[in-house]
Amino acid sequence: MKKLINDPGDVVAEALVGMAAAHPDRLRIDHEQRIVYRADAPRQGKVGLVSGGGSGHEPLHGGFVGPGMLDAACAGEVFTSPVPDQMMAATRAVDGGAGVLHLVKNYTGDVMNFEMAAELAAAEAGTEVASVVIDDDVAVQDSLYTAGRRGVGLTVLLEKIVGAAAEEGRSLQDCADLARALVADGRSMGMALTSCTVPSAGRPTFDLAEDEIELGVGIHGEPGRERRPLAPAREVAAMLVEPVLADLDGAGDDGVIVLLNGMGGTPLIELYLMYGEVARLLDGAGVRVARSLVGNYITSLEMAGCSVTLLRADEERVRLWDAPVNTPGLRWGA
Amino acid sequence: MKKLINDPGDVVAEALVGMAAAHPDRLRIDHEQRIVYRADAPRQGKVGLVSGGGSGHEPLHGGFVGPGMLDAACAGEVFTSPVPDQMMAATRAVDGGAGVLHLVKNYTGDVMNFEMAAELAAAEAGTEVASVVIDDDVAVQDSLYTAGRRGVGLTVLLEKIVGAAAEEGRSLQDCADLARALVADGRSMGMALTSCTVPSAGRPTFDLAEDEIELGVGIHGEPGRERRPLAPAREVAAMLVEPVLADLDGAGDDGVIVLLNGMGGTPLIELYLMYGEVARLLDGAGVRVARSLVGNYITSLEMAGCSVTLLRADEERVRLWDAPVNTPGLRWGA
Amino acid sequence: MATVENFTAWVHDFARTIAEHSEQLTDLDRAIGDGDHGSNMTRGTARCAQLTDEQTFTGPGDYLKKVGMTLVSTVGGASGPLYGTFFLRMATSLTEVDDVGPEQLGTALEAGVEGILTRGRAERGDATMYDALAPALESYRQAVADGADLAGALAAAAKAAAEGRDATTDMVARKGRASYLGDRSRGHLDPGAASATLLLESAARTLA
Amino acid sequence: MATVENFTAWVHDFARTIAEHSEQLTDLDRAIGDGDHGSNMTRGTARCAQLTDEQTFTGPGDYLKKVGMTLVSTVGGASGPLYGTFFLRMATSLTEVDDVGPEQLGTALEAGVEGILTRGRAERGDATMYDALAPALESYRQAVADGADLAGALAAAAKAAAEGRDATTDMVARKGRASYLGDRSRGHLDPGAASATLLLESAARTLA
Ligand SMILES: Nc1ncnc2c1ncn2[C@@H]1O[C@H](COP(=O)(O)OP(=O)(O)O)[C@@H](O)[C@H]1O
Ligand SMILES: Nc1ncnc2c1ncn2[C@@H]1O[C@H](COP(=O)(O)OP(=O)(O)O)[C@@H](O)[C@H]1O
Ligand SMILES: [Mg+2]
Ligand SMILES: [Mg+2]
Ligand SMILES: [Mg+2]
Ligand SMILES: [Mg+2]
Repeated sequence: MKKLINDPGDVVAEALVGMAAAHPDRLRIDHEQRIVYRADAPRQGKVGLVSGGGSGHEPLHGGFVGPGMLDAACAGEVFTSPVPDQMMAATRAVDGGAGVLHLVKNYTGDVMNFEMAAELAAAEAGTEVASVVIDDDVAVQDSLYTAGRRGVGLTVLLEKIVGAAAEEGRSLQDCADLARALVADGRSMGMALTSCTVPSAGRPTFDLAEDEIELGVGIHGEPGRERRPLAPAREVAAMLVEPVLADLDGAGDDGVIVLLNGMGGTPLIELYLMYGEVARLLDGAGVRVARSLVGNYITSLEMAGCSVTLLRADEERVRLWDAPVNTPGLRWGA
Repeated sequence: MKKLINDPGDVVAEALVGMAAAHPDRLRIDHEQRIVYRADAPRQGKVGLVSGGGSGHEPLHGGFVGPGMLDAACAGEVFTSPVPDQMMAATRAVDGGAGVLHLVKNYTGDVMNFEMAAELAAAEAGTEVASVVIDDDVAVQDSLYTAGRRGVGLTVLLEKIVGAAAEEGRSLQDCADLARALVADGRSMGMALTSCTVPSAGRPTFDLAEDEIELGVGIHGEPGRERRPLAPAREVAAMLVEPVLADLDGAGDDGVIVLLNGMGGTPLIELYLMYGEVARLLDGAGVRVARSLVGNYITSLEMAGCSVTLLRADEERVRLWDAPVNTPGLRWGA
Repeated sequence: MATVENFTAWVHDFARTIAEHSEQLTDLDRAIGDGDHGSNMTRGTARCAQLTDEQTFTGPGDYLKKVGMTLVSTVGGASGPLYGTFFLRMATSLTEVDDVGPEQLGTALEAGVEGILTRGRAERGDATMYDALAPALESYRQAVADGADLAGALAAAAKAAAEGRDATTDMVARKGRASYLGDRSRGHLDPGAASATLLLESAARTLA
Repeated sequence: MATVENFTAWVHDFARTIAEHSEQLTDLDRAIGDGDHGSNMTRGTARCAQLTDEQTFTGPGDYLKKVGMTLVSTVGGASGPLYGTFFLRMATSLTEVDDVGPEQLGTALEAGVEGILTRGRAERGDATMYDALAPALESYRQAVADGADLAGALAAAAKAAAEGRDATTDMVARKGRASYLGDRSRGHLDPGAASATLLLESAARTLA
């Protein structure tokens, strides 16, 4: 295992130390509890947005903490959901009187830990908590016979858009409704060229031959829908875009917001090339691109590969997308 | 070779297609000449900043085109300097009457091609051209017996700071002087955990054993100063920070601006962890960090590894650093 | 009769066994999940094993509650809330009981397993830890009904757990991360079923 | 006497030879550089080989000027300006000449090699293409002085180039990317010296 780390058990704690050092004015990090807060939390009268999940997906979620996006992010061990104590502490700390919204990616661990946190928070008087589960991954078919669709790329778009709504002063109910509407209208599909290596495991999670790709992979190096022979970018783009379009209920009034996301180990030159293929396919399908984002936003350690997320766009969503955001991972207008 | 590409010979052209699709409002791309322009170039009365170099270092240079940074970037083949025709076309196109500054990384190919372009541009009447060569890599020692220090991480900081100066309306002479002062005051050192694979070569540029790192590597997969046994992040950080500090003439009045740069294949969690180590070492050396930047900014395809750049900071440099910038790769205040 | 000393011995033995099998559990999880079950369980159980150094406990219920809370707070992932809930429910069932007999332990185990069901909504055959725990509980009950003492009942439970664990190999996972694999999960032993079997084997060594 | 037909044959033969050796040149460059010399030269020379399909040329000078400009415009890297300058300087030296004899070719080659020196500022022993070209030029000159015809002089030049190329193996690179390696560049043959040898071998096959 070749990584820029010290002890594999210290990776998350030490990365948070570096993150705190890199963003002293913007973030406040509780190293004990492993929670990344925006420096000025809690904001009075604003709905608090709390997300979190296993680490190894950076910049998600800690890198999306800041004005216009999240108020707090709970960092679990690598690929392991954080624990209810963290979510409760974060919920308390960002409550500005308007309630707190939990944004949860649909993984058994995340859902159960956030569920316990919400139960425990409800027992404590005071904070109103709502929770939205994100499940956009069309690679998981039969969701009746599985843990359901995973939460993947849509998480980034959702945290941005709901973050802007919360910043505007919208109510908890409004923010939760918006988040649920986005979940209904967003779909993703990913693929991997290589596996990733969990530091504590020390070996790649799966083996992939030199001429194979894993199609429908998640963001934890979970094996995907199927193995396929390595193919040119234009064919890979079709393997991702087609199932997403097939599952999406058409484009929105304003087309779609597109995320072409890198898994961590794929360089930007390849991501741009892939985005060219995706844009061509969408154009061919008559789908208008309202906004796009290309880069490493929800990653899987050093895995090489990418994912495509489409979100039906309308005027309000585009407006909220364009609203100022100031986080380490996503910044504009501020 | 596992990459998200089509024909290896088309990588650069197709990545530019994707880049144009991803940033339709901000960039104008001449696909024939492979030049990325800011959409509103030329800006009357503003010094035009032109850079360029081999591709494979994304977001450098094309991703740094936009208000507050470059006016044009010429993209060569992967790891191959662009040709004089591109630089001449870019120079003509961004000339707003205040002259054009060429920012050149010190590689034989880049220097010779930019030199030919400047000779040819001088022959054409009209455009005043100045040129600054960036050579910040302390891994190259005996510069008398080599092609001299390479231009690496400092390029990013320099393009930002000189870009802000040009945006303020400073003269060509002023911008060139500032750029030369930054070159005198910035130093870098890099390392690799793995090699990269040039698409047209199809195989890794160098082989590195599971327990070895390449110290003092450049940004083209050129072998570095020496091979060392794989070491914990804190030791790797010392291997990078110490030679940089030893070569830097002390910190500036306002400390240093730090870039902890990823080589492309190293995930952000490791870069943050490394930055924590670098910040600790600087603190221990009594060097104050005025500003920092952590991420993949000047890469080497999918190479895993990182580099550290320190630039002596003063009030003006920090002010120019903080000035608004709006490019695909670096954005704030706008 | 199992006392608080037996229960602390159980948790300590479990922590030791998990640490020994950590790599193996992670390997099972790498094959069909995300390669962290060993480190998750090791982190949590190691923390539990420190509890007796830090405080004294008034009885099995008091102790197991702390164990459950510690697991919830340290393990994370799917297994944290599941094992945590298991111990918390056992604890509730054993409130104010000092010496735990075969019947009482059966009721407590059942409460624990019910807790896992409530939390995870798994069914038999979904290839989870429940597929080790459910047959273990049945065999335990049967042995007690047949007149077995604690030692005998726990031995039967551990044996049934191991059989249930091995049976997960032929199942298609329908819960947790492994479920994303669909048919491709067949042929792999479920990591949670493996750790649950270690839990019952520890019990057989320590509670009687 | 070499005419414009010989010079176009030279460039076509060079393009073909480079394409055949592309992978080998890239491998040499992977070892001590950045692994692109083969593809750089292939891209540029292939473009040069198309020139005769697109236009007619009035003489060697006219043709070589276009070859030089094409190399400058298509190769990039270090080798683009170097080979480009080589051909541009040869072209200037052959302006208005239709039939090129041994003396005139010697002068043209010298102008080309001087161009490389001016552009790259290399010295003998720096392990660059100059270490193949310089001995080639000397041997050419010597052969002409000894009364050789074009064929004989070019054969001598090609042989000397190959020897010069092989000698780069024992040198420590001091120019270009390979120089960053310092002592570690020793033991490797310089890719530019290899392509320059191909250039002279092509010349020996076509110019006489
Ligand atoms: N819904 C569920 N009900 C019961 N057990 C489950 C459920 N989901 C997962 N598990 C168990 O959890 C184990 C995985 O735990 P672990 O790897 O620690 O967490 P994660 O899957 O979050 O990485 C599985 O092997 C399975 O036995
Ligand atoms: N300053 C120089 N003078 C002469 N030849 C040089 C010089 N620098 C590099 N070269 C030649 O160029 C070759 C490398 O060319 P190439 O790989 O195409 O370009 P790059 O080094 O820019 O990738 C070297 O092998 C060497 O022969
Ligand atoms: Mg996990
Ligand atoms: Mg090159
Ligand atoms: Mg797991
Ligand atoms: Mg090269």
